[in-house]
Amino acid sequence: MKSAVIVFPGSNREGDAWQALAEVTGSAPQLVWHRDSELPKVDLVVVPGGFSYGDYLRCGAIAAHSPIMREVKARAGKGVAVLGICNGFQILTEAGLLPGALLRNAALKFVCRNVNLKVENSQTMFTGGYEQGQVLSVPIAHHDGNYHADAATLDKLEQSGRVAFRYCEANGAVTAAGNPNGSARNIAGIFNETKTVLGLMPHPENAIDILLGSVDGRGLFRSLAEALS
Amino acid sequence: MTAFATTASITPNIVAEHGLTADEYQSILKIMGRAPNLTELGIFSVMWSEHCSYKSSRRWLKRLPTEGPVVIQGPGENAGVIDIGDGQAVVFKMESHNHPSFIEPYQGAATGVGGIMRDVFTMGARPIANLNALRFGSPADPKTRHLVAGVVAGIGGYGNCMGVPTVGGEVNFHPSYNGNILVNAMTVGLAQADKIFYSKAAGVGNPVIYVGAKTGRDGIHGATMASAEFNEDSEEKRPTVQVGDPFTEKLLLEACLELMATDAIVSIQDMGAAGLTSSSVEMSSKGGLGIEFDLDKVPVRETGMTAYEIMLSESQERMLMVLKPEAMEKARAIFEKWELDFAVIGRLTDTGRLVLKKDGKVQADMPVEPLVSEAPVYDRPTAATPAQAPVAASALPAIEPLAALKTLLACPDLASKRWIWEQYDHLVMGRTLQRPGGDAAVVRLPDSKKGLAVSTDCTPRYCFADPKMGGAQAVAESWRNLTAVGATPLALTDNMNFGNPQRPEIMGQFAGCVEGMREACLALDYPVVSGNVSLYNETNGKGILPTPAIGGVGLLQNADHSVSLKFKAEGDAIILLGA
Amino acid sequence: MKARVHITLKSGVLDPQGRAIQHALGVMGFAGVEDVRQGKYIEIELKETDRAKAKANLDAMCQKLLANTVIENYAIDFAD
Amino acid sequence: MKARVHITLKSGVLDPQGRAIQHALGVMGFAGVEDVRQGKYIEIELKETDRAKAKANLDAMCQKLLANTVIENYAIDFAD
Ligand SMILES: Nc1ncnc2c1ncn2[C@@H]1O[C@H](COP(=O)(O)OP(=O)(O)O)[C@@H](O)[C@H]1O
Repeated sequence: MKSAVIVFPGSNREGDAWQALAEVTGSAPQLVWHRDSELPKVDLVVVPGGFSYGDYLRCGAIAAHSPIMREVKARAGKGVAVLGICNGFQILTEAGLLPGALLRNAALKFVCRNVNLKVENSQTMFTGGYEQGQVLSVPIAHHDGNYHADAATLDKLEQSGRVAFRYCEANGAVTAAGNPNGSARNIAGIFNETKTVLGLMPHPENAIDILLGSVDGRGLFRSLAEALS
Repeated sequence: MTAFATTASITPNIVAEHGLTADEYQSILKIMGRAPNLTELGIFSVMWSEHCSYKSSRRWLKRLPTEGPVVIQGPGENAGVIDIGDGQAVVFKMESHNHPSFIEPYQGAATGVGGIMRDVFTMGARPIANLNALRFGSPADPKTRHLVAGVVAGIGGYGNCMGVPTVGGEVNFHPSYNGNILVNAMTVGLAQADKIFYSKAAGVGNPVIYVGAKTGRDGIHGATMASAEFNEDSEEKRPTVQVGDPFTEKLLLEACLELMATDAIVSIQDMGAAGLTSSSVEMSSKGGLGIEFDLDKVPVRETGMTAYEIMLSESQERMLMVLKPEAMEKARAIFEKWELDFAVIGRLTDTGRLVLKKDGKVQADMPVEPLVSEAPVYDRPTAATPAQAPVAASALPAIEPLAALKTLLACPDLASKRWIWEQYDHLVMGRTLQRPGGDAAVVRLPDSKKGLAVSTDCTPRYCFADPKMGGAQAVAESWRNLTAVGATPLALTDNMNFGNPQRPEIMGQFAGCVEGMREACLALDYPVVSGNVSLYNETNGKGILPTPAIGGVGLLQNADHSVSLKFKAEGDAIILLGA
Repeated sequence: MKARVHITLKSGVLDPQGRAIQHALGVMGFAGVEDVRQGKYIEIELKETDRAKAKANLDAMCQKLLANTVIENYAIDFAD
Repeated sequence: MKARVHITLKSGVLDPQGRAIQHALGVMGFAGVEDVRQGKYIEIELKETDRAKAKANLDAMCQKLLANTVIENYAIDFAD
């Protein structure tokens, strides 16, 4: 599997994503600077976490309009897999590749800790390595991860298996107590219609080493490597 | 010859407003051989402020042990540097932003974090961990809540955006900090031992370059403010506080590290408190050279800025560099790539003088060396802290143990600080082996088994009761916290926060803490490689508890073997060690 | 020409910041605060001197960047 | 009664957001944008019916909470 990680001014988890991809899939991704309008021929594009353009105006808004994103959109249109993590998820919604928006966390504070995630659809190239309903422990680190979409959009996402992950409690119960940021229906990650684009707030790339707290993020990268090789 | 700019004559009032004494002004007259103009006076006032000159503390700081086999660079540069083997070096320092954080907690704390990170990456290191040491007033004081919220949000706001994990810190509450909170921030960076960058300028004729953000009228009185005691109306005066832009700093970090990977830089210095003044004087004095600026070339974001304002501005996210002339275009390309301002604003001279030109006039012309070497040094009187009468255990009322435990657990100093560190991204970079909440945090080094343990420590009430014991205890606690996670302590940085040094009892606390720190450092082979002093933490004549915050760094050869404090399994034996 | 853009959350979109302000005002003893909504206010200085052209331009800026029309409304007016 | 509060940065205070927006507009091809400053806009619904009293109350709210008067100015007006 060949992959690329986009670097915007202000990206800061591109190294983490690089590390996870290299370590879990065995092939190191290419880092692509945002001003390069050429995207290399790859099977997967990762839009990493960080504070692109300082997250000024709205998180991800300015990055969504950068030249490289035109190229990413074009590739996504051709079915190339795109993964947006945290700020990357925000950028993908701002760019219109995924529906909805990410608002300020309900408690208004930045929150960094491990959360429990329930795998809602294990039948995709991103999640094939997980069991349906499996509960993962993965860190979050964001200020604006409160997923919002109107009721009709949310219904549509749910009916078409486009909810990838939900925040839950350790036993898998999807409750308000398990929701760290106020996201609608506890949604932590969603797919596009063809399930070739995934955006999620949690950081699977920071859950690949048991000494750092969890290896539950490896499954996502392994799934991709298997599906795309 | 260019005309010389004169300004309104300097009155005793103006001298006093610049925080200079009549004696200090007499020295200035002697050095200059004439009356200074306002710009020149401003430059003296900054360089001779407590913050830049350490005039009250220098005599005592010399007592601290600063040498050892691992020390590559001790105090005196932007940050301390130690050798951790394999060609790697660790660069670290702690710095205070107390007064600005009291006036505007979010921006004050944020720019404090920004400043200390610049100190570390200026030396060629990539920051890999941030810590802090915070003291607030009584939790019952309504203002405390506002200050805590703002400071914590500001530290997170800046550090999170920079993508540097904030992995540890400490927080105390005590009424003595009601009007003088302490915000001490520490950054630890990793560099190649043979690629450390210093501030000493060299090469007559070499261009001096300004990079980063534009200069505005931010915090023009900041450096003098940081050295002046608070009184009732300082809140009213509301000096322009600096606003931080972590996004620009992130670009500056990446651009500087990219340039440092080439062979372009002769010397580099960040513009911290007292901005262009202290950076240029420091660079040129260390190199024994002069420097000449064309201030019309300085990138500004406001119109009509005077030489005085440009020299004293504390706008953030700026750097001054001396480049090899042949590397200019390479450097310019890098800064353009990162969309940062890049301007040649002057050159090095052999005159030993700082000469500032603007609007076709010479705005200042003064010798560099005396700005540093003739800065006042005071041997202020000290009064020893009287020994406390021992408290006999029998004299204390009997307490029900469970109730006592509950009281302790509910005490704000001991209660969990999870709600604070969860607002900091402590995981970015993906190498945080021991998260906040333990004795020390541990971060793994990239592509290596090695790891660093880091911690900040001080117990101000011990220092208040017995400065010498308290100073020694803070160092010992730091050492213990590092060893407790499995690290070998290597060196420390400190942040000496005290009241008004002109009061003998405060100076006595300072001297006592230093002596205690010295003894502990010598006993433990634990040298001080950098530090910062913040004095005049007083409101209406009442000082804070003496607070010498210690930031310790230790090394683990195999960080995967670091240990945490939690009990791991039922049935495990519990062993109590030590005295 | 100086334009002013107000960006507000659509009704129906939860406003955690507004709610937090309302709550804080209550705690601070300000009574009778029935609702608070927080939005953005952007001042834009334009070279354009033709108001109609400026308006069309600003509309495009709002649609494309300044507002996220999934969750926000915007309004444009001129200062002079 | 509905009040509107505009909170803007004092002149001379760095506005990183405004700068980033201006820059982004330029990159996106919007020409002639000479300056952008970003502020906050807060709508407050009050029970109070007396305008003078409401104004005094809002002044206090701005001073104590809504604006950071070290770096921000505020302006209050009424929607109806
Ligand atoms: N301001 C802070 N920022 C980050 N971590 C903090 C902060 N304050 C306390 N902590 C963390 O909380 C834990 C307990 O702190 P402290 O009570 O000072 O520990 P100890 O006294 O055992 O050294 C430590 O891991 C420390 O790093």
